Amino acid sequence: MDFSYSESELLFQTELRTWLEENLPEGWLDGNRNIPADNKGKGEFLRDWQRKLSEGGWAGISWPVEYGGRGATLIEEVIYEQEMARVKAPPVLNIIGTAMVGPTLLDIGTEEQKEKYVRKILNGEEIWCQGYSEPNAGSDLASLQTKAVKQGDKWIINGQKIWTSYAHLSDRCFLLARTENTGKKHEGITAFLVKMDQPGVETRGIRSINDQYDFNEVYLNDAVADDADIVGEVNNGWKVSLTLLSHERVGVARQTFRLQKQFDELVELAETLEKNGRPLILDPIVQQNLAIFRAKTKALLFSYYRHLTNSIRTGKPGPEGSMDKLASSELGQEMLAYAMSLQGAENTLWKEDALVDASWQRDYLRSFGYTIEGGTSEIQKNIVAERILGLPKDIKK
Amino acid sequence: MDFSYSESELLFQTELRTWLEENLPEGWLDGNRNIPADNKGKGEFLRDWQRKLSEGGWAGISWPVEYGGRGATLIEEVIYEQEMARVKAPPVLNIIGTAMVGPTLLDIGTEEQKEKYVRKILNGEEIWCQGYSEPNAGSDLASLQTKAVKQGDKWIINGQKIWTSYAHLSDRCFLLARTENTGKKHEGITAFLVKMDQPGVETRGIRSINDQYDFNEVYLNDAVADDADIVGEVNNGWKVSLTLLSHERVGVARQTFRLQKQFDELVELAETLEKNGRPLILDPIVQQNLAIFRAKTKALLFSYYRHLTNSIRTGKPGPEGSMDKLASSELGQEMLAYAMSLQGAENTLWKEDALVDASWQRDYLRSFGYTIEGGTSEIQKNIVAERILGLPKDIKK
Amino acid sequence: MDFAFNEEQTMFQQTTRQYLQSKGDLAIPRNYMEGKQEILTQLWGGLAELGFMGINVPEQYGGIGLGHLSILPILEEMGRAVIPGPYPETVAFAIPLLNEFGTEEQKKRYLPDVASGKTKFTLAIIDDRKNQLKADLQGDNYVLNGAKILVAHAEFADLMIVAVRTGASNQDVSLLIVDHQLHAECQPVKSIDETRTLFTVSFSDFLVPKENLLGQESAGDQILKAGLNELTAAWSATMVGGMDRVVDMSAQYVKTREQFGQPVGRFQAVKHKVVDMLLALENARSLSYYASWTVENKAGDTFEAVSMAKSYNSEAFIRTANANIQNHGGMGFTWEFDCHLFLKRARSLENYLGSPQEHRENIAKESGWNKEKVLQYNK
Amino acid sequence: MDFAFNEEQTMFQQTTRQYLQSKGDLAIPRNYMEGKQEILTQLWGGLAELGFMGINVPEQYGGIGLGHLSILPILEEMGRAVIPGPYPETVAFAIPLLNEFGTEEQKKRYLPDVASGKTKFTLAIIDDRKNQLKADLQGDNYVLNGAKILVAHAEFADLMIVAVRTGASNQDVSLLIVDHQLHAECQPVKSIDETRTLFTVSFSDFLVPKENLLGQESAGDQILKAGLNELTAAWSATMVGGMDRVVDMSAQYVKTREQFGQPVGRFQAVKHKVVDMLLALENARSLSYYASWTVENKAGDTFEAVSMAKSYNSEAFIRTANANIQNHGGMGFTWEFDCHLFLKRARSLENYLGSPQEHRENIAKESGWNKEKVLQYNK
Repeated sequence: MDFSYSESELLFQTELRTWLEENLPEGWLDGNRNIPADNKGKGEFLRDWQRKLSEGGWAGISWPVEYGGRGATLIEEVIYEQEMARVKAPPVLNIIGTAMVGPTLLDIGTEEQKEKYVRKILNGEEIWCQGYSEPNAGSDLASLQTKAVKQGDKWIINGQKIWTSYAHLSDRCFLLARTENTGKKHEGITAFLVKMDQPGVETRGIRSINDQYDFNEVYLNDAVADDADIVGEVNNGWKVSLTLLSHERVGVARQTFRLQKQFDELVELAETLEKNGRPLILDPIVQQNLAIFRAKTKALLFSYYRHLTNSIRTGKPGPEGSMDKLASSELGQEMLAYAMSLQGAENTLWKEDALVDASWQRDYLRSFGYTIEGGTSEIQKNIVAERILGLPKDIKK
Repeated sequence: MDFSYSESELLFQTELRTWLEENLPEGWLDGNRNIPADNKGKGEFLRDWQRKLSEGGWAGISWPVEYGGRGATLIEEVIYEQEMARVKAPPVLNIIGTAMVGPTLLDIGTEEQKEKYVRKILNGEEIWCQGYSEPNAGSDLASLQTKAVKQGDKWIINGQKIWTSYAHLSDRCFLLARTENTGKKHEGITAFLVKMDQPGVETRGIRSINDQYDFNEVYLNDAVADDADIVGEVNNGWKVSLTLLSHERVGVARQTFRLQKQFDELVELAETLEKNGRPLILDPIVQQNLAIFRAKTKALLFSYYRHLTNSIRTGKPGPEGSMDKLASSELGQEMLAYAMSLQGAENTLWKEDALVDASWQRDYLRSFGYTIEGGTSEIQKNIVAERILGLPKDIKK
Repeated sequence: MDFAFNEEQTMFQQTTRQYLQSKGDLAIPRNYMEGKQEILTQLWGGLAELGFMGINVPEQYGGIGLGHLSILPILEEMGRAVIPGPYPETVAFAIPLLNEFGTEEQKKRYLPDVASGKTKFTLAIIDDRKNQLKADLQGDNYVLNGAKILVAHAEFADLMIVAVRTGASNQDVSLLIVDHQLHAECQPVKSIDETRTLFTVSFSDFLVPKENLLGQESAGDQILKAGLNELTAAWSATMVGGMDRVVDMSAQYVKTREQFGQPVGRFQAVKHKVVDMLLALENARSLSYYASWTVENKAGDTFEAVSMAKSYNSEAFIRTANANIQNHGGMGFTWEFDCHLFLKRARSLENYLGSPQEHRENIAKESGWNKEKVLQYNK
Repeated sequence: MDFAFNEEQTMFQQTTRQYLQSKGDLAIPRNYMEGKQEILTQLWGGLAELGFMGINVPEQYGGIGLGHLSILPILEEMGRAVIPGPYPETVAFAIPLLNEFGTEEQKKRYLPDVASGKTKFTLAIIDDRKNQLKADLQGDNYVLNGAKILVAHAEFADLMIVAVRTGASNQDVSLLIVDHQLHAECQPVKSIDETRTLFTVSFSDFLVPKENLLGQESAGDQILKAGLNELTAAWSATMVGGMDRVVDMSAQYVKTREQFGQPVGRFQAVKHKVVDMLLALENARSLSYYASWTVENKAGDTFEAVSMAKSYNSEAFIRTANANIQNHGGMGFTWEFDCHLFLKRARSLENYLGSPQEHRENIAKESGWNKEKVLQYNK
């Protein structure tokens, strides 16, 4: 039991910090963290950042060195996410590519697929999105209805995806489609690598409650893919998607570190805001609430580390990721809600009129997605109950 | 919309108050509310109180005048419970008899049954208990397995009941038993009026976590009943039991008023206890918590009144009783838990060594039963969801 | 004793619901958010036609002469449809204050126009931190300089009741009836609740005739206390309507949305969450009814009752609006679905007219848990 | 970085669990509650045989010379079985204080006997409100008069570390090693947690030799702060064990108990409740591990870390023990089932060594949210 970093880990951390200080956008570290709001400007900004990361060797750090990665250890990945959260770095546009699609292709892709896609993922030349959810297949993903039918040597894909992040900025999509309608629901699914820039693919932005357009609907009308675009085998897509999801631990790390940062900012907020001329943080009630949040954020961090320790020891990710995801999304929502409450009667002002920093309002509204996307809290609880506690499965028809 | 009592209601209240002042056990109103702890002493004490109530005309007040009641209105019943809570009157030993069995027999009993039982219920000559739950039929009451089989002109009853309040002090039991094994589970149940003092009936006290013995197991080994002891018809016991349960609103009233009293005492506790020489109630954190409880207890009271208004207008009890039961049992548990917390390091001292009043510790432990007995909170939520919100029923095999 | 709506209240409730539905229900706030502010003028005209602008205006001034309990069902219904506009400010603040503190002349001048729907009021009570609003009496006019923030619907209201400093001490607060549309500067500020527009209103050598003083000079604090109490009760009632709606929305959605071959409302995690929402609604409704009853009956515990309603309801509204989003899954996260309207309204009301913590402090004060009382107790 | 038990810790854990199971597991506290107090003596002998009484006693005094992290798994296991007795007081208070502040002579006198299981310690730090404990130095002895309350296991412990007033000021607190078995009056008081007997211990002209002073005279407060910090970490670890057990109990019970033809654990209301318990356990375990690590490594944030563990874990233990009763339905309400043992233990630890609120105040202080820091910040 040891809560400190090794020397080589500390070295890695210093190297990354130095790089960030030199390469983050102008003024970023001083708090000028404005990302253009319009789709085009935002896309360019994020592509620039992705390219910088890749040039500096800081994209896909866990990838093998031969493919342009660093072969980073799990702990180094964690340090990476920690540092990125610390400086509130811009989001990684090609996160689906570097964190999920790339590693999956390296795992189980064909030589041709590796050749064709992998390097372009890392250098940001091709941005990826993932096409999983559908309007009638959210929590019940296996019910997806998007169909791929073989016609000659082409697969013709029809259907609709939803909640596809950054689809409008993406070049390719890791897409699940139904290729077989008999048998069990999850046995007729195939994973395709689909080109976005083709007549059969249309994206439409979804306006979220925080007035952002990061998610999309993707309409597939006779979209086309080849046999060579199939990952794994036909009708084996469910397993492929599980492989891909097993690479999601990085997302959990990001969420966990974001919470640590958020807590620090919450304290700053309470130190900054005043009531009757006194900083709020002197209010004993505020102190009690902050102390509760302090214990909970720290607990989640250590729990994440403990679960990571298990992964390192056993060599594979465990179901504990669901606990981390569940707890951090709920706590994030709670803390942001509290930040809203602290801002008094001006708490709903946002955008350029925000009382302190508009990101509180934007992030608060964004947090309602945390407990839904990537498996709702209700689904995560079922997973934890069944896979960790061994409780009986829900009754299904 | 009117939140005040009418003149005749105020008169009723005054009359009851005067009677209580004159008839409560010596010293009761001054706080000497000791009920003997041993079974025998407790039984005698409670029987005495029951007799007093009956003699004064204050047992079964909603009963028709011809049967010894007062024909009280619903609002008068409420005032009755409010006053009883105000003075923390001793429990009514024959509550099952006066509140449930009596009214049910008056509703649907035979003339012979009314003749035989009803007056003795009111004057406390015969104490009643109810035999519903079984070890394997708690939330799922319809699964009960106690069997009654007709042999000649007698019914022979075998099985086991559990959670029977005051069974050890009771003369008769309103008992559900299975008389038919085919068909739907709840269609083969019959309601019997069973004599407790017979060789086939044996009671065993259950020690509760608060070290009391108010509940019992009842073992039925060839216990005997006649045809004349059947309420309603053979195999119609499920409906009879629902009739009986519909008379339970008084229990909810009692719980609601007990909460109001408990809140006042919680404030007194915070005014009495000190930390660093200051009464706890001056602590702003304590004030916030008390203010929350204040709003919640008041809200429950007014909700109960609103639901009662509905009952009066429609002439029948609605499913809102489940909401009242659910909310008041949960809030009671919460407030008693807070009373424990307030007592600092001495909060676990009890019986003669309690810091302030041993009833805090006893009631706190007792409160864990509130959310289980008479339908667990989970069951109540199902009832509310299905009967009030119209949500789908649980999937059952 | 009777704790439910009486016939008249039920009638007001049904009429309001029918009227709002005829105007598009939730399309009303939607249209307003999208800039079609004329919907407000139409709405106001309709409310006036129904007589709803004059419910608590005395008959001699063109109203019906009823009290706060009669407005209650209308407020609930407005909350149910997240209706924009200063209805509560007008009927639960301006009218009662004019009734109680207005001069005969003021009553004659304003009340008939309010009752007919011609005049809408708002209020301005929060000072700009850096530019406190002061009024100097010069001749027959008060000269106003300074600014007020978070003024709701300044664009739509014709008049506002403004709290101004009229003397050296903090207690020298007076209320003025101000025609801000003349030449006060109304600067809109962006709020996440786009159904309640907020403004910073700045005054620069702005003249207000002396006869526009409401009540005595420097008596503003006391008058405000009464007025804000009624206004707070009113907004608490709108929250009940909002909660009622999100419970409905959730119950309906989870009955029809299917996953795993089942309506999601069959899963207890979802099912019981809706029950918890309903229980919160029940509490909120009870506290609101009681608060409004104490307002109408000037009961001794009215300040406590209103603080209980406001502190409980505002937190419960946020909680249930939040749960409603979760119950709608991904769709609840979209701008397109209506769930967020309720959450945002709930947040914009959370700390308006006092935070939950402040109202709980008031409960403590009104209950006598404050220092003075307890020290007596300990003697 | 490594956040799980190492091999040694795992070994201590397994050994403890096996040993306690061999002694009857939850029959141990049951027997103790029923008056069979000899079980404690047997237990202590066994623990000593396993070497568990000397884990953090230096080797030269007959121990193994390890630190707090090595005791952690043993404490967890004891919490899992609601073990009675002053094990935490002895190994996480008396031993570390003797190690750090004891004279060479004191170490020689006490540590070998503690390590061999011969000597058990408890502590007495809370004054009787009406009869504060004072010590007058007369010649070679302190003369003690007054009483301490809530002294755990005074009947079983051979010695106690007692905080006494040795001067006029409130700061004049000193620690004495007292052989209370001589002729102090130990009056048992009834607690709902019958697995932790509590006593009022009264001293009347009770002589304690001067050489029994632990640390400097009047330095008691500082020494206590360090000692109580470690003891609090230890009790927080036992809570993790308790929570681990109630999660297990609930999971097992709801898998087997059937209603409506289903194991009740299939119903999401129950199923998700057990998940919530597990999540609380995860948090508690993490905070406990970290707190113990800061204690062993004398980390700068140890007081904050321990306060986080104590405040979170004690409330979470109550909450999960409560949920465990509910999950067991009626049976959870019986004395016969073991559920209540955990709830009662949780309550008896809630405010022991500081209430959750007090520990959160300490987090605020240690985090620099207190007045001084903030006023600087605002300058």
